[in-house]
Amino acid sequence: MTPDANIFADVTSADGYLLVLAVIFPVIGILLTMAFGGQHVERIALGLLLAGLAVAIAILAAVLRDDQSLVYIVGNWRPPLGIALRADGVSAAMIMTIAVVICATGFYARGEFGQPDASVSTRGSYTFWILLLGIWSGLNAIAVGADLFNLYVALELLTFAAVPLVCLKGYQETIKAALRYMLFALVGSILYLLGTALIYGGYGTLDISLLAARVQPEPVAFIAAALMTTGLLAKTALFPLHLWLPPAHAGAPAPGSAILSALVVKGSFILIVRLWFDAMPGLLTFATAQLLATLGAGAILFGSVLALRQTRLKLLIAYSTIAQIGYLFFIFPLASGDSASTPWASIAWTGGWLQLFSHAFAKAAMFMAAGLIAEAVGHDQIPDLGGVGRALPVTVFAFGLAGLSLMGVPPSGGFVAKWMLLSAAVMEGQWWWAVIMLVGGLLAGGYVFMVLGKALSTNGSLTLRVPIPQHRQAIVLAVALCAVLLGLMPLQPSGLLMIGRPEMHTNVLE
Amino acid sequence: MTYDVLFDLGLAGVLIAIAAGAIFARGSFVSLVLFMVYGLLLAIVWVRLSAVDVALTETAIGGGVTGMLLLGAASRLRATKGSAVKAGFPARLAAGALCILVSIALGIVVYALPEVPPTLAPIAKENLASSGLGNPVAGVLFVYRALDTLLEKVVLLLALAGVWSLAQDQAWGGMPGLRVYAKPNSILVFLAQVLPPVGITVGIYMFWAGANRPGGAFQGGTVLAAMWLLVMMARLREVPAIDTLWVRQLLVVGPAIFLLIGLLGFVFADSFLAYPPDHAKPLIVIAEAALTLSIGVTLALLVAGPPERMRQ
Amino acid sequence: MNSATMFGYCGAMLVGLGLFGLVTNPEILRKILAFNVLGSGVFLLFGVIARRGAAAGLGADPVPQALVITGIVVAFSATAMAVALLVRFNKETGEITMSSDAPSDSGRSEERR
Amino acid sequence: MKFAIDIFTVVMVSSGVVFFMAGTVGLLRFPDTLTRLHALTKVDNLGLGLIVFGLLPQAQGLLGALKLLSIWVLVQLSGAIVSQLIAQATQRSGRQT
Amino acid sequence: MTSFLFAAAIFVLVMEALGLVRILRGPADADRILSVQLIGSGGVAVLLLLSAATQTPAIMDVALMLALLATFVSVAFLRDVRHSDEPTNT
Repeated sequence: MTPDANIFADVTSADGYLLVLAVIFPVIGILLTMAFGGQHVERIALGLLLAGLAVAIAILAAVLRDDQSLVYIVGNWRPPLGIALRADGVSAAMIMTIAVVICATGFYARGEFGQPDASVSTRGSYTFWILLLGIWSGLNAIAVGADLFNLYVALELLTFAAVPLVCLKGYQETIKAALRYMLFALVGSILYLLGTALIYGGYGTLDISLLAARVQPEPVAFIAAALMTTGLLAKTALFPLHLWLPPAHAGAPAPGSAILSALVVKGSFILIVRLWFDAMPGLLTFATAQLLATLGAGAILFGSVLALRQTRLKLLIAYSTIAQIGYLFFIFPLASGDSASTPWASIAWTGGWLQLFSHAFAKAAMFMAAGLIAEAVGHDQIPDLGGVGRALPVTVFAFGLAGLSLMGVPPSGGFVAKWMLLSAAVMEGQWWWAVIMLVGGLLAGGYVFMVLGKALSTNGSLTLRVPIPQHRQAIVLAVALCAVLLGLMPLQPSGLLMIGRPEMHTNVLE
Repeated sequence: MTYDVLFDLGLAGVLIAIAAGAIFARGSFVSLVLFMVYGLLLAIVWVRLSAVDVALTETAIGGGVTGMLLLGAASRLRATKGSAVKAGFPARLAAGALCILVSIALGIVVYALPEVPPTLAPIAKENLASSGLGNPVAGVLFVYRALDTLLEKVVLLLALAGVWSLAQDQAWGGMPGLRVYAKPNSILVFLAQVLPPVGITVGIYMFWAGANRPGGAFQGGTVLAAMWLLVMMARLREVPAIDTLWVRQLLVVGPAIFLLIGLLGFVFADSFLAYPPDHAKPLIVIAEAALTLSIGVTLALLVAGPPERMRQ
Repeated sequence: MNSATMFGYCGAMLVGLGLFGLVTNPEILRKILAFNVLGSGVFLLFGVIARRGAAAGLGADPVPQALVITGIVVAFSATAMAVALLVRFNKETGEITMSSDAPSDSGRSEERR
Repeated sequence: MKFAIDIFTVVMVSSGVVFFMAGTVGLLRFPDTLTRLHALTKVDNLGLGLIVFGLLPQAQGLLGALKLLSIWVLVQLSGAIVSQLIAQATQRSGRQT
Repeated sequence: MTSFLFAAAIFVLVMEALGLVRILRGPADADRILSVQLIGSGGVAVLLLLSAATQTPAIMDVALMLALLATFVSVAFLRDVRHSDEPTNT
């Protein structure tokens, strides 16, 4: 046995089985739907949605109660031979976010993919629900994965469910968008897998915490990390590998767009963080971190400026996703390196994750709002949206609330997140990132108000083609409120997000 | 230099040449033909790397079914709009430089791999007895890393759902558009009658042998898929509509049984995907048998493509 | 240099070749084919690592072998999905390449329902 | 005995390999598709046949020998298919070279 | 004996490499398919020789699989050549 095998004496936690359930529940849904055809698909999916939400709550409760990571050793085969599942505080928060967004989208999607006639299977509803469950399973597997190859399979689960979602409408542009997405995703996954191969060759294990003890700063590790990061960046659509995102996210049906933009791109981001912070903690050099953040800065400026130039609402939101992803990458220079031992690193860490969660809620709300608007007025051309605010007040209000979070205006999760990142940047002497964040906030304000200004203007004569039921608008509002509620977090390192990372836990601000 | 090293050297050279040919060839057909040959030689490389299990998989999937899939696609594509515009020379040069850089970096890694290679072979072998299996690769797939295998089956099903989702709405639930012969000629019908019994025997043998020797559910399932496709192409059997009940159930039976056995592990072996010590081997064999069927049906339907016409 | 290391260099070259084809060839079918070459290079590196890990009477480390088998199946599913997308794309547009222009925002797809 | 068997294998495999060479040369040098096809048939039938025959004594057990033979039969079958295909294709495209 | 079998395998491999020329030169698709058939048979031969040379009976299964799948793929060719019987010189 290797000497370090006992450092992380992993044993299955009492509630560890919850992690298996989080991954397996959606799988059960997929199998049932496949076996019994499309007639029951909606009922099966909705039932599992609620079950999955309960599992997510249980995981969060267990992690908070125990104040330590949940671990599950699958099949009682401990790493390096077997596979472990682990949920630290970040994973638990992630699983909870995923569950809330997926459930909200699921109930929202009943309007589009529900089955009024329960005796026929239709293409749209059948595939939508299967893909939704597939994405959920993949995301949960990524959140709890602790083995690089297991994470690869999870990533593929996510991709294979996400790509068809893009072209569910079957229009020519959406097929093209899906094909482009697929090609990017193919390269992304295979580069990740290549890195995995090299890591196994160098260190003989793929378990993240075993790797943390074994990885040395040497060519094998650097080259593997570079390849994996490049591949994952392509999947995360970080500038300049973002080309596939706008048409894909704008072309999907509204609930699909919500899931893709809010959650799916984050899946590969989580892997990048796991790689640099957990598997190879010693390898993140100053230059690498600066490079990642520079790309993030590019994404913020480029995405925001392009968002300002869009005339279609869904494309605007999609470009805003590119920009908002950029913020996430400030976590690399601000929570690592020389400053890793300072309290500001914990602040940046918390801020980065809060940005991820609040953007997930905000963006899901925005795409769902855009979907309702498009359904009601028959298009999503921004110049022709005058007066929609009076016709759909709740929806437009939800859109505005979500917009607050993107701009970073209080009270919103986006504000807290960006404030934390900003102050960490200033306090660590990396003020240039603070400047970018301020500019990005202003630009976000520009495109959000561009939409709101038009929607609230009174000089439009707008007739709704279809009435939008109140309960669908309520779902959108509820999701937007989640983004706002995150803003009630104290401006401190979050205890939850520090669970499972002892090196940061000690540094909580007094 | 001994003969075996000489052989390996020649093999690697030919392999690179074929790959380069497939990438750089002008015509798509030449490229596809070279790709088939490439898969074939790759199988020999795997044999030389003492990875017979992988060689079997590569032969079945890499050479066989993937080739089939690409050929089918090539014959359905029609270019009605302008021909391909190649990237400009500077762009190609930059891409070439980048790719060479990647190759060199990988070469460095290969050169710098640890003197004493890390390996899990000893502990994989040591623990194999508890499962009753004799093939260590099957041990990794179904015992140590069974979760990967289970999720990968779900990936296959999702891919199929994705392929199906590309159907036109009016063809939903109908028959996949596998291209069949308008008028099957005698030799094809003859082949479709003679080959499947052989193929099915081989497929079952692969799965059965897999417990103790190279082989297993993947390899067996792929052979079954190939045989089924052959029968459908010769029109001895119709392509089934995708909402046919037996098709749906065959697709799911493998993953479902595997998952069920996994869940039983919670009760009888105190862990998900753990097997009770005395019943490990029969349980694994049952799971593999069901998976062989499901993989066969899934792969064949993936090749057959999205539904295109309703049942007559 | 032993055989395993030599196949390692071979895999490294295959990765470069596949990547080049994937990036530069405008035809989508050829891109998919190049992806398969790239994938085989990656798998080959796994194979080399497995071969180097021969121990305990086994000709190769079984763990990477199993990973490759899983990987081959996943790569096949990816190919199948990409091919299905390509065939549909071709049916809709009559094109076999994808122009690299930035996505247009002219499509008022929402109006078409 | 072992020696005699080895001699047998060497002779048979060598002759098989010679047929492989003849077939390849034919494939490269013959002027049109049909004659090339003819050369190829030699490889499938005799080249592989002789190699299989030569390896039979080296096979382990009855199952091994049976496998060897069925492999040969299978290759014959695919050879026949290809021949059929070539014949049809060349007929239709007007016996081009 | 082992050396002889490896030498024979090398020889067949060289023949296969030569057969590649026909794939590149064509001129008709039919010629290319002939070449694939040659290389397929050669591959089977090489595997059988390797199986005997390294005393690994399992390699024979690979050859069996190859022979089976080669037949299957040749049918795929048959299907497609029927639809494109003009020679493609490129």
